[in-house]
Amino acid sequence: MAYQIPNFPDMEYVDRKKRGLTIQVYYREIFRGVWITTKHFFRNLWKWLTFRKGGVVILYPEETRADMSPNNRGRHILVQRSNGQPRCVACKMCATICPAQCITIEAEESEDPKIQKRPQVFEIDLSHCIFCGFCVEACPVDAIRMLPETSELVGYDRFRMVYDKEKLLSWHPTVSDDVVHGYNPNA
Amino acid sequence: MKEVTLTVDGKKITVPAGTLLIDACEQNGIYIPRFCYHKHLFPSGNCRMCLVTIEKNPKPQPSCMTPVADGMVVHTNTPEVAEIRKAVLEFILINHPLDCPICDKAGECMLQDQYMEFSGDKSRFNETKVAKEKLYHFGEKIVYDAERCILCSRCVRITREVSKTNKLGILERGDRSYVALAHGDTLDDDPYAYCVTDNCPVGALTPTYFRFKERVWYLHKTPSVCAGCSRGCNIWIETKDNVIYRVRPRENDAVNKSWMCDFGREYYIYPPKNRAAGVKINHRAVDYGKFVSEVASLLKEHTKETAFVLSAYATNEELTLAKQLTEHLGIKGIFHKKDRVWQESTGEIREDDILIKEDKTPNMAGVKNAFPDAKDINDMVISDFKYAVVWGPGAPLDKVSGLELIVISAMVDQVWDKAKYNLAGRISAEKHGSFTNFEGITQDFRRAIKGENNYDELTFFVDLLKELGVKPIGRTVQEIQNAK
Amino acid sequence: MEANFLGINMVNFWTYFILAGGIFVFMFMMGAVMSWSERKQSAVLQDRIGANRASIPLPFGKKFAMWGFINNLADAIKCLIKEDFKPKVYDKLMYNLAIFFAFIPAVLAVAVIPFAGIVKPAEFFNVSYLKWIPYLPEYFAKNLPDYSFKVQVADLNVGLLFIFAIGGISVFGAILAGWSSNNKFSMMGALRAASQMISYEVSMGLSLLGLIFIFQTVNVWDIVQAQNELAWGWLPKWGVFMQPLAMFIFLAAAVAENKRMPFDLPEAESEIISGYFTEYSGFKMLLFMFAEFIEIVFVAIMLTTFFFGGYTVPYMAADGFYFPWGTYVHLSHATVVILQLISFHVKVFFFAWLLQQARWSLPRFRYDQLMQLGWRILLPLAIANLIITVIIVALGGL
Amino acid sequence: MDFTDAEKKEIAYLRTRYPDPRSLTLPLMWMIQKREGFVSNEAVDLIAAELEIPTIWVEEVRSWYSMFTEKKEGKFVLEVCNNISCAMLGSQDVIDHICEVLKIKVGETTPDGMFTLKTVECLGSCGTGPMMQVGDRYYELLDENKVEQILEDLRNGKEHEQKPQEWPEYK
Repeated sequence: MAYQIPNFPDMEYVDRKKRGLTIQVYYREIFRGVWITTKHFFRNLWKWLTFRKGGVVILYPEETRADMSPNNRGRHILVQRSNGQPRCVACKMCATICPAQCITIEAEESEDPKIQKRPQVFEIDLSHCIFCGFCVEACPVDAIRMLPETSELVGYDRFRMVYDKEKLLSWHPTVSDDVVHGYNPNA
Repeated sequence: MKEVTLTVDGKKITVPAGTLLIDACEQNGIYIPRFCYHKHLFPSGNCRMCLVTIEKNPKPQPSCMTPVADGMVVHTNTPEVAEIRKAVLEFILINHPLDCPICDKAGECMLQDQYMEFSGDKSRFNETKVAKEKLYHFGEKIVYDAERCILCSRCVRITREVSKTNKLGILERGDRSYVALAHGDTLDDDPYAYCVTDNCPVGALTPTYFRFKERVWYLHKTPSVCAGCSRGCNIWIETKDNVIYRVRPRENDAVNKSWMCDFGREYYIYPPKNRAAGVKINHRAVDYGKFVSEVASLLKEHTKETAFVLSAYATNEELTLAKQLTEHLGIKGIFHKKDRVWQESTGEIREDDILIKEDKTPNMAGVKNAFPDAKDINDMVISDFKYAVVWGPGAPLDKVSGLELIVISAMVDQVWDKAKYNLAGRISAEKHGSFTNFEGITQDFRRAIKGENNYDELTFFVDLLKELGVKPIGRTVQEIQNAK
Repeated sequence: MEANFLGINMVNFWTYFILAGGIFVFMFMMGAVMSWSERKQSAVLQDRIGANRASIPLPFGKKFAMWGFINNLADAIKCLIKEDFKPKVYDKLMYNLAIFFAFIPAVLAVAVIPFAGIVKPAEFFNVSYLKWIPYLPEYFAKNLPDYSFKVQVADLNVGLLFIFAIGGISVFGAILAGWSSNNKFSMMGALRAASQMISYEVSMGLSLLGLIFIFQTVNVWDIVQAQNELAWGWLPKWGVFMQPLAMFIFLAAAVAENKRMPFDLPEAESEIISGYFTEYSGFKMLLFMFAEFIEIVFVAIMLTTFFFGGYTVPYMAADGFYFPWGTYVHLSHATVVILQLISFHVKVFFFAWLLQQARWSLPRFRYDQLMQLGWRILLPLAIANLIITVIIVALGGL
Repeated sequence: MDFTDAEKKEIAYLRTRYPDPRSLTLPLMWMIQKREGFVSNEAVDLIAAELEIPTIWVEEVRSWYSMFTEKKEGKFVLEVCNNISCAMLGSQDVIDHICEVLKIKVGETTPDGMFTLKTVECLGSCGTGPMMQVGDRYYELLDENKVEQILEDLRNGKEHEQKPQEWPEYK
């Protein structure tokens, strides 16, 4: 039962339904709640007792998810030029779009005047990363990609979760198409 | 002055005769896109972006070259004009490389902005772009990228009209043209060289101090006033994470138009090594509150024997409080000094008829306004005094050497080392306030970066006055300005 | 063995020494079991697996994990060796004293609870299936043929009041812990704990008053004995049948007294971190947690003792079953005692399980709801229940 | 380097003809170009000093006009038209062939200083393309053999025989 307040057309009062004694003493609802969990308890217990698995969760290191999509993307890599240098031109588009602000780039002048700009420092703090993939989308030169590895991204310290340029360049593609050509601004 | 009335987009506007159409429109709220036209430069009319249609004119006219005429009927937002702008942008972008990601101008690029606003079309150009020199050093200060250059000639006109060094020119012709210096020349000895990078509409000219350092959209702009000389150029200090990345002139027709000198910029960009830090008594760090109470009691006891040496780096608000302090205590020996003088060895310009003034301090006029009776420190008779409050750097050592010194300064110098009481002050980028330039124009500025391990002189004077039991005129810049 | 030593009956001394020690160890074991079941039971009812990692390595690549029970051991070791963080400024005496105030009442109150009926050792060992025990049968048959004792540490005449008196102390634990920690969250938790425990103690006491009227005693042993009698010839006079409403009131109040879900406002994690023991760490925090688990068991024991006949088995007397339809089944003394012990433990385990089940099923009350329930529902109901009981008892019923 | 006395006289006379000394840039540059064959940076400095104008203004003029050259060129400057008519008639083949014969690229000079190859825009001889200009003379209707012959003749100082124009017959 709601009614308008005369001077405030946007506001309305709502009269909550009065709770009767059965609700107020809580016992009925408590037993209903406990009944649901108890059903689960005995069902799962019976499964355990008959040497089956009584939980829907997985035993992580021994089991991994069977329903992990092949499209899943986790760890970042920097794509290399054929000379092993990163393809990245340190434009900071990824750092700009990153909603978690986990990418740190410092640029420097490249020896090759055609490339001009290259990253001196390229760090991704994977403990901040939310794996949204915006950096991959934002990259104008396809320099950053994500591999379908997620489950192994663990570290004992926070600073070990910061992946630097060397670590990000550790991916060595076997398909020659993936070793990409230099960025040609005139193309 | 004679005034003319004309119609722009159905709106009747009245401007002085002789005004350029592009200015007349901008003054009345109609922005006409442009690349080569600059308010403070002679129009050149080569980019064609500002073409508008004028009735009874067979062809569209460049509004930057057309003076207004009575009864002119101008259209700036017809489909025809939109088509012209699209076509001009398409032509400019034929050879302009699409390397916005690595271009330092991206984010504040006129070409980028106007392409997004007026065209947005896909390029129809399938051929190879003309490749030119990508890295061409105009000396140590500036790097030129010929590919990005759209040959608006703004930089050429700046060297010809503003700095009058005539260093830049456009060589070759057609699609091979590029901006260049005369053989064997550099822009390093041009004191206004960085102005060409500010006013380059694209990323062709970039200053080496800012090249690849930071993207412009991360920078936070603070309006400030240059403290390099008594001209008081209006500037933007652009910072990120408490670091000054770039300094650019702020437009002010009365003071500096759109320009500033390179020394002013370097004054902010390369932080001085001899910055003072901390609060000390007898060269030992002490608590700030203890310092204030000790200085207050010392001044109270030795009022007659104390010389008060003012700083020409002080803001007007600090000087107001200093005046209140000296009047309250009755200090008679008040002196002003030149905190910084021209030093030939650094290659600094002594004075020119463009912007740079001989007085290298920002607020000498303010000091003289606040303390009309103050004498020059060189006229000081040492034997009259036992104590001296020395505010700011650059006091002559022989004048203060025998005294017990209280030094409030942002810079370490010999006087600082000799002092018994030291308080590290702030430079103008680290505080709010106002300066009065040599023409008597008072200009406010805002704090751009936080001072670390140093103390605002304004707060120090407020605390000192409170310690002496006086209600200060105001505790903030705003309060003091309102109280005046 | 001398029967007397310095005027002390040494037989009694050793009996009660062993009994008290056994019950003490029993409570501690139950605490461990509860902290295990807290993990494992919640996991099973939430379709999870629960603790199963901590293990003792065995030869041939096997691991001894005991369905997560080793986790308790790992927890204890970890809590013992980890750093003991303390607040920078705190009341050292009260801070340390608070642990004992929280921990001791839970263990102490069990002293008046009977775990089984009267045991006559001489007769007890005189059964065929206990013949294998060496020495003891001969010893008791020869030296103490008439000796008997109650499986109860202290048979106090005011047992019920003792429980309330001891239970009242536990509020000091929370208050002192919260106050001495010098922490806003701890203080909040302590204040919540104090007001909650005192509010619910009223209802708890009133709910048991009905039983006192019916059984005409505050002696716990007598209350349990009285519950083994039959009403109308067939119904055991269990508290739950005599005072069904009081049972529910007592259950709610006892859980609130225990500061457990759904009444765990004093340590509501999302609001006040960990309540009054926020600033405790290491083994001190472990003791707080342990006290809480032991209190669960104690609540279960109280429910069993006052409302579900304690150790008694329906229709079973000291020499066998007397069913209402006239059948008599003879049982030896040892069997009776063992059945009583089993009966007690089954009931306690069931209620402990039920309390855990409720803890993992129910959401937390809001604080105003908590107070409303305590003062405006449970208290009037308890009083009404008491008045009706008094009238019925006065009219000669039951 | 300096102007000769005769040139100085000439300059004094030219100054009277132009009110703005900047206008003398072209005549002075011609003077140098005629004498030296190219306008070096040194010459640019000389002109700028003589006229008291910034050096870059003189340099702009030098780079604008393709007749002025910065470096010393060969004795014969082969200016091959590369505009649309000639290009459609095969001027690129001619240029490639010259490059092959002389072993130079466009814009370069042979090591013996005889030939410089340049490409230029339309010289107004579109009907008889591909064509090139050497000095003041046009060589038209070029093909690979003819180019070789011309280069041989030029190297030997022999006047190349230009055959009478043979217009294709139209029906």
